[in-house]
Amino acid sequence: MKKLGLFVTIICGAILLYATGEFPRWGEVRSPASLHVSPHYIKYSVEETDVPNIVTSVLADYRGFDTMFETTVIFCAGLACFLLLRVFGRDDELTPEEEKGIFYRHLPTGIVIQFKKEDVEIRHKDFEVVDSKLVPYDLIIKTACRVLIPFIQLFALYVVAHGDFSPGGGFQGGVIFGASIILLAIAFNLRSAIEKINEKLLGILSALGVFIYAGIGWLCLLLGGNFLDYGRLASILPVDPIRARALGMLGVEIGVGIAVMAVMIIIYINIASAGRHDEGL
Amino acid sequence: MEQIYSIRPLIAVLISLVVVPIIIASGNRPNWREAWTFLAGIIKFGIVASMVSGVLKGHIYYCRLVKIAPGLSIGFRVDGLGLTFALVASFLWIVTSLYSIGYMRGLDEHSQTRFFSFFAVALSSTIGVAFASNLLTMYLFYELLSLSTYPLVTHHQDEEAKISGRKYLTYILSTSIGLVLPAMIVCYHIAGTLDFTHGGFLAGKASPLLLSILLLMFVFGFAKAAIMPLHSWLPAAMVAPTPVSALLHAVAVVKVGVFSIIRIFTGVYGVSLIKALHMGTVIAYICAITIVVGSLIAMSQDELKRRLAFSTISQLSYIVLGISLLTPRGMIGGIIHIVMHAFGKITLFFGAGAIFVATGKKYISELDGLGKKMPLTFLAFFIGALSVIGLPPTGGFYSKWYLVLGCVDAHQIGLLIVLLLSSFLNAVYFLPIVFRAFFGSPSDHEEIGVREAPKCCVIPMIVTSVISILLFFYQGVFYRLISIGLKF
Amino acid sequence: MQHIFQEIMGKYNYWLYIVLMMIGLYGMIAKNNLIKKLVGMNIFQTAIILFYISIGYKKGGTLPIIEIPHGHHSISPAAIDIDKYINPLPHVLMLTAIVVSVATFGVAVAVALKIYKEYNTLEEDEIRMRLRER
Amino acid sequence: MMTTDNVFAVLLVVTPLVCAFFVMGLHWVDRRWCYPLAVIANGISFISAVEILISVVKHGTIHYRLGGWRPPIGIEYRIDLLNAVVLVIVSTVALVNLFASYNDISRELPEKKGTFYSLYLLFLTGLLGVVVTGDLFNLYVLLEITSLSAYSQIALGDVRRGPFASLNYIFIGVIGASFYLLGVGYIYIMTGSLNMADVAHLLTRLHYSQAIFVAFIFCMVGVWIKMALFPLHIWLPNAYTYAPTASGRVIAPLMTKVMVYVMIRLMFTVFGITYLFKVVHISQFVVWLASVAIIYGGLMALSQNNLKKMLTYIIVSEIGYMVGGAWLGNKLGLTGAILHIINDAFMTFALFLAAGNFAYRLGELTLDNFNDIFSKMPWTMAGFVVAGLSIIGVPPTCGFFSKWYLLLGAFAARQYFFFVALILSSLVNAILFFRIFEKGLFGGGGHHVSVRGEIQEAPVNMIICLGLISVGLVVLGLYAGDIVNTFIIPFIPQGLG
Repeated sequence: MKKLGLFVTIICGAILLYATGEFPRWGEVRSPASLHVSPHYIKYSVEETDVPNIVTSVLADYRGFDTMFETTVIFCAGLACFLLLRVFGRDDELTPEEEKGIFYRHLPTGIVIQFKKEDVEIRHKDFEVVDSKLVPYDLIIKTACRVLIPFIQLFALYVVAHGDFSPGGGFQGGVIFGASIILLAIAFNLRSAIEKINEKLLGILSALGVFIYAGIGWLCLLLGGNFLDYGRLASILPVDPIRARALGMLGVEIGVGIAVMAVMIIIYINIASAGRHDEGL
Repeated sequence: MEQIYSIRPLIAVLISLVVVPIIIASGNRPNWREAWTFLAGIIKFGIVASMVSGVLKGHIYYCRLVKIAPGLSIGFRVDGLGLTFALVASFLWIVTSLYSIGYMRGLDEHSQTRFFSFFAVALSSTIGVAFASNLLTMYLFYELLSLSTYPLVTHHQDEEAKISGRKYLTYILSTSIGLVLPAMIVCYHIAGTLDFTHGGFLAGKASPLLLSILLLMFVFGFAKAAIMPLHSWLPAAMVAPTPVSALLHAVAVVKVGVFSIIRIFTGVYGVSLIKALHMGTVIAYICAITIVVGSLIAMSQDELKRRLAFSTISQLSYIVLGISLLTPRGMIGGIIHIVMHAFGKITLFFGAGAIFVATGKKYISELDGLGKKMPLTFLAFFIGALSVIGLPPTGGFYSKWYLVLGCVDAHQIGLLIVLLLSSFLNAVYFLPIVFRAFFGSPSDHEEIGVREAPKCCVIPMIVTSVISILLFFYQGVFYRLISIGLKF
Repeated sequence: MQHIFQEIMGKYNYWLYIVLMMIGLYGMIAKNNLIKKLVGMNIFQTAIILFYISIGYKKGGTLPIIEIPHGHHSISPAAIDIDKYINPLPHVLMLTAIVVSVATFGVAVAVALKIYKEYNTLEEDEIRMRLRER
Repeated sequence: MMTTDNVFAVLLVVTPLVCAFFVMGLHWVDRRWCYPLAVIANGISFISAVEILISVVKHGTIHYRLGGWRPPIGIEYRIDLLNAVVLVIVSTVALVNLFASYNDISRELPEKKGTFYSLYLLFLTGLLGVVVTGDLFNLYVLLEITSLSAYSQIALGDVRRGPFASLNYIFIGVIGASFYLLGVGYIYIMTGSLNMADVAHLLTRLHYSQAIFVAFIFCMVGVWIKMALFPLHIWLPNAYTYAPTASGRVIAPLMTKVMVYVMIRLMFTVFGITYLFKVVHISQFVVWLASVAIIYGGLMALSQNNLKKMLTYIIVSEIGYMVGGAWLGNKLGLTGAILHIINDAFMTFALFLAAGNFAYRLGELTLDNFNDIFSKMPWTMAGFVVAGLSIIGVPPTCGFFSKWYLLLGAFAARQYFFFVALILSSLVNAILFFRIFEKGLFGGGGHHVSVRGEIQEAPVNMIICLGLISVGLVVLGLYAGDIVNTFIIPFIPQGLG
């Protein structure tokens, strides 16, 4: 296998390098790539879409259709992780910790207690059963995260909203927001993260996010334009077609943001807990 | 010589297909089932017969179903040759269905419904081959026949049936896919059409070598004609119930093979082209070998049906030999032998089946003295034997006579001798059977109560034997049909 | 020689990325541990992404966000100098490609987890052995 | 200009997409609605596919400019006869399979139904999108959607082998997709465009560029990996064998066919025949490869003892048919290849449907379980026989006619090896299937005594689907001539020998 791999890679590399001879030099201003289609974007982005961030305008408008499917890819990944990993109910085999004894967490303090004797059973609202790995309890990290997370989320919103004028957009914002929740899950524990934003909500959000995108496309269709032709939104928005494009983009960016956020969390919670949705890492 | 558009050929082919679902539906009510079979058979024969007068007037009925590409279509075309074959096949189907009722019920075989349905399918594919207007259609029905006969051959579903069924398919399918299909493709590629035309469509289209190779591919590719060395499926297929052997391996299947070769000769290549290729003699001699060897092997067989099988092999080669003589009388003799041999051989098979039903005996050595108990059966058997040997007053004489004349015309003395020799051999391996039956001393452990087989078995036998006598006197219609078909 | 050297220097980006790609590809084919294969996969895809990005670069170009002069609300196409902004298209394409590779990676890890649950190992040869013996 | 844009072109793809999201949502609200919604979505895309086909036949190529941007700037849908036909095939097969697979899914994945249907719809969306798009990069994205959903569906299959097969598929699939992406990248560097038509126009100047040659090679290899052409097929048998019944039935027939479509599209629309047969001289090589694939697939199929595995190897050899036909470089060959895309999609689908029915009753699909199956499951077996005959290429089933054109093409192109390979594979298939028919007809050793009593015919809906398709095989065969004249001949590019 190794030999074969080496052989294949060398052949491929050789072929690829052989062809670079004809490429324009790096940073060549007059390369075909920068002369054929891209000039149109650079020149007319502002005029046609009123969005100075060309990447955003190309992403969400000129090639918006690609982006819709790109979001779908993400959605698909979340779906797949759920389908593959999620196990409903407790699965039979116990983790070593569980065999050692039974863990209880005291909710107000978050301290985890372990009982060596099996027969002990605490029925009290302040205690919950911890059915898997013991999570090290660290006050500093928790406190730090408690402070950080709101700002992270605020920043995420900014990145989504301001994607037209500065680097950023739905994906980036969504990922940041998702990261904030994941941080919560890591610093505290997965269960409390899931309490904040539960599986059902995530599932619906992920679908909703992409649906916002496709829905705006449909709206344009219904308003008599082509699919994703945001200009048509002008007839229901109090703005001119050009501005309407910008707003349409903002809309889809928000959709993308929601979807990406939800999917990131879905993937994390399913992979981190192997689909059991218990303590997690 | 006018072309008449008519759906009669189509109906003639489809009628027995249409009846299949009804047969299956009425599976649990045997009488209805057989009634349907008869109805279909009679309608089929009626339609086929209704075209005789027209064809005798020189008309040609045609009917194109679908057009696949220029020069490539699925359609039917009724000319003298096809009609001759169709007449025989469709008539014998009626007789055989009567016989098989007697046989299957007499032995109360299992899954008779399947038997009758596939029988019907086999018949439509036979007629399909007879009426095919081009090579593609012929190939289509040829394959359909191979597939639909497989469940019939393996009817008993035991180990022996399994093995012979395997052999049957191996020979038939591998030759048709491996030889005929490529040859057909090449034909279409070089000629741009596959429609049978008098005088053929290949003349001057390719180098003689290629054409000769293609011809051989066709001749051996239609392995149902059982030309040696591709013959050994035929004895194997004799495990089938006797009605199957009777109709399919004396009439339908094998004759389909021969008929396809005839079409190749007359419709694809044309006599003149084959003459030019000097392939006639080659094939004639291959057949001659088959004839002699077949007869010799037949003599050594003790099981009655196997002996019949090998005699079939040699008789089939008579037909091909007749065609490949390429002289008018030879060709007519060959083609008319389809008719004569059909009636003769089916009588023999009916006889064998009747003996089996009545006594359960398969081997010739057991037949001593049975003639007194089952006179009708053996009388019919005798007549059938005469016809196959080719002695007057039976139709077989007529066809052999023409074959001999054909040899003379073609100045093929060697073949002439072969024919005479093999007729003698036929006599040698058929007459002793009858002789044993009538004059042989019954074997010591004497069965009591051996009587004629059920009526359903005897009547068809008598019918066919009578017809093969009548054919000696009234064969004119076939003669005229064939000569119209061959345009002599 | 000189020429070749300049040639390479002029396009060293492509060379680097192709080499990187091949490293990833080799990892995918030759490694025995499934996770290592996954890492190889990521390297491979990332290298392709870098390759694309480097297509878009222009000497002296800045990132493709049009600077609208202060006071104005918009800017006329004529006033925009194409060479000033790098080619945005590869960036867009690669945003998609990144997402795709992330998604693929996610699914792959999920599948790997399933495999681990079943066999308690991620060494390919061991898994194949288990499969053979059953 | 707006008026020419045909709404169905976008409905086709977007309906299943949007419904996928709804199904996902409904999974959390009320699962009973998931299945009907999926069926409706699939039905709508089927109808629009048919509409598109009709209007393409009537008025020629359809354009749809997404976002209303003109082609090189925005993404464009460009639908000519070839896509239209493939679209109809894809949506039909998916729809029928959806009807057939109700029982399987409720049995195999009870509490994940909704999400599964959502995934199924995404798979459908991906396939349709791949076929319909006229943009090289958009094709890549949709290809990835298709693959992702395929990977995860396969991983849901056989607990022991499914995930492993799926992971191998992921690795190889990613390599394939990345090769294609690289190829596109090279094209982009040299031309600066991603729109197929535009690229095709620009390439005419660049015929003799090494970079374009490399791009061509990488696109082709990528596609071949995805479609599992002979040396690159390793992933296919396991992946398709251990997929869940419901998914395998649709992935196996469609994935490969769609990839073959992509290959033909790239070859004849993007690079053009002059480039294929005048400039680069690899057609000879590819045809040989295809012939080897045909024979290899057949032989491997012979050596299998599991029905599904056998079928997957048959697919490998069928791919050889289509690739070889496309690369023969003459009208007949290409006609045969395209006709075979249509026929083979339905043939393999019928076979897998039958296999699904067997699996539903027999469980294990080892060939010994087929003893005396004719009497147990007559209808399923009847359908299976028709499909088998069609694969063998017995007239009047459709398999015969595509093989006919391929053979003609091979002979016309003097590719005798390919010719022989085709004939041989017919013989091998004959052996393959009659082996099973024989087992079915004869009791045999009776290894399956324990269950034999309980086996009965598969559920009605599965039977109906199978019957529908197997009748369709004969109908397709009888109308092969019309299909060729209406749908295929007009597509064949001019100047092809």
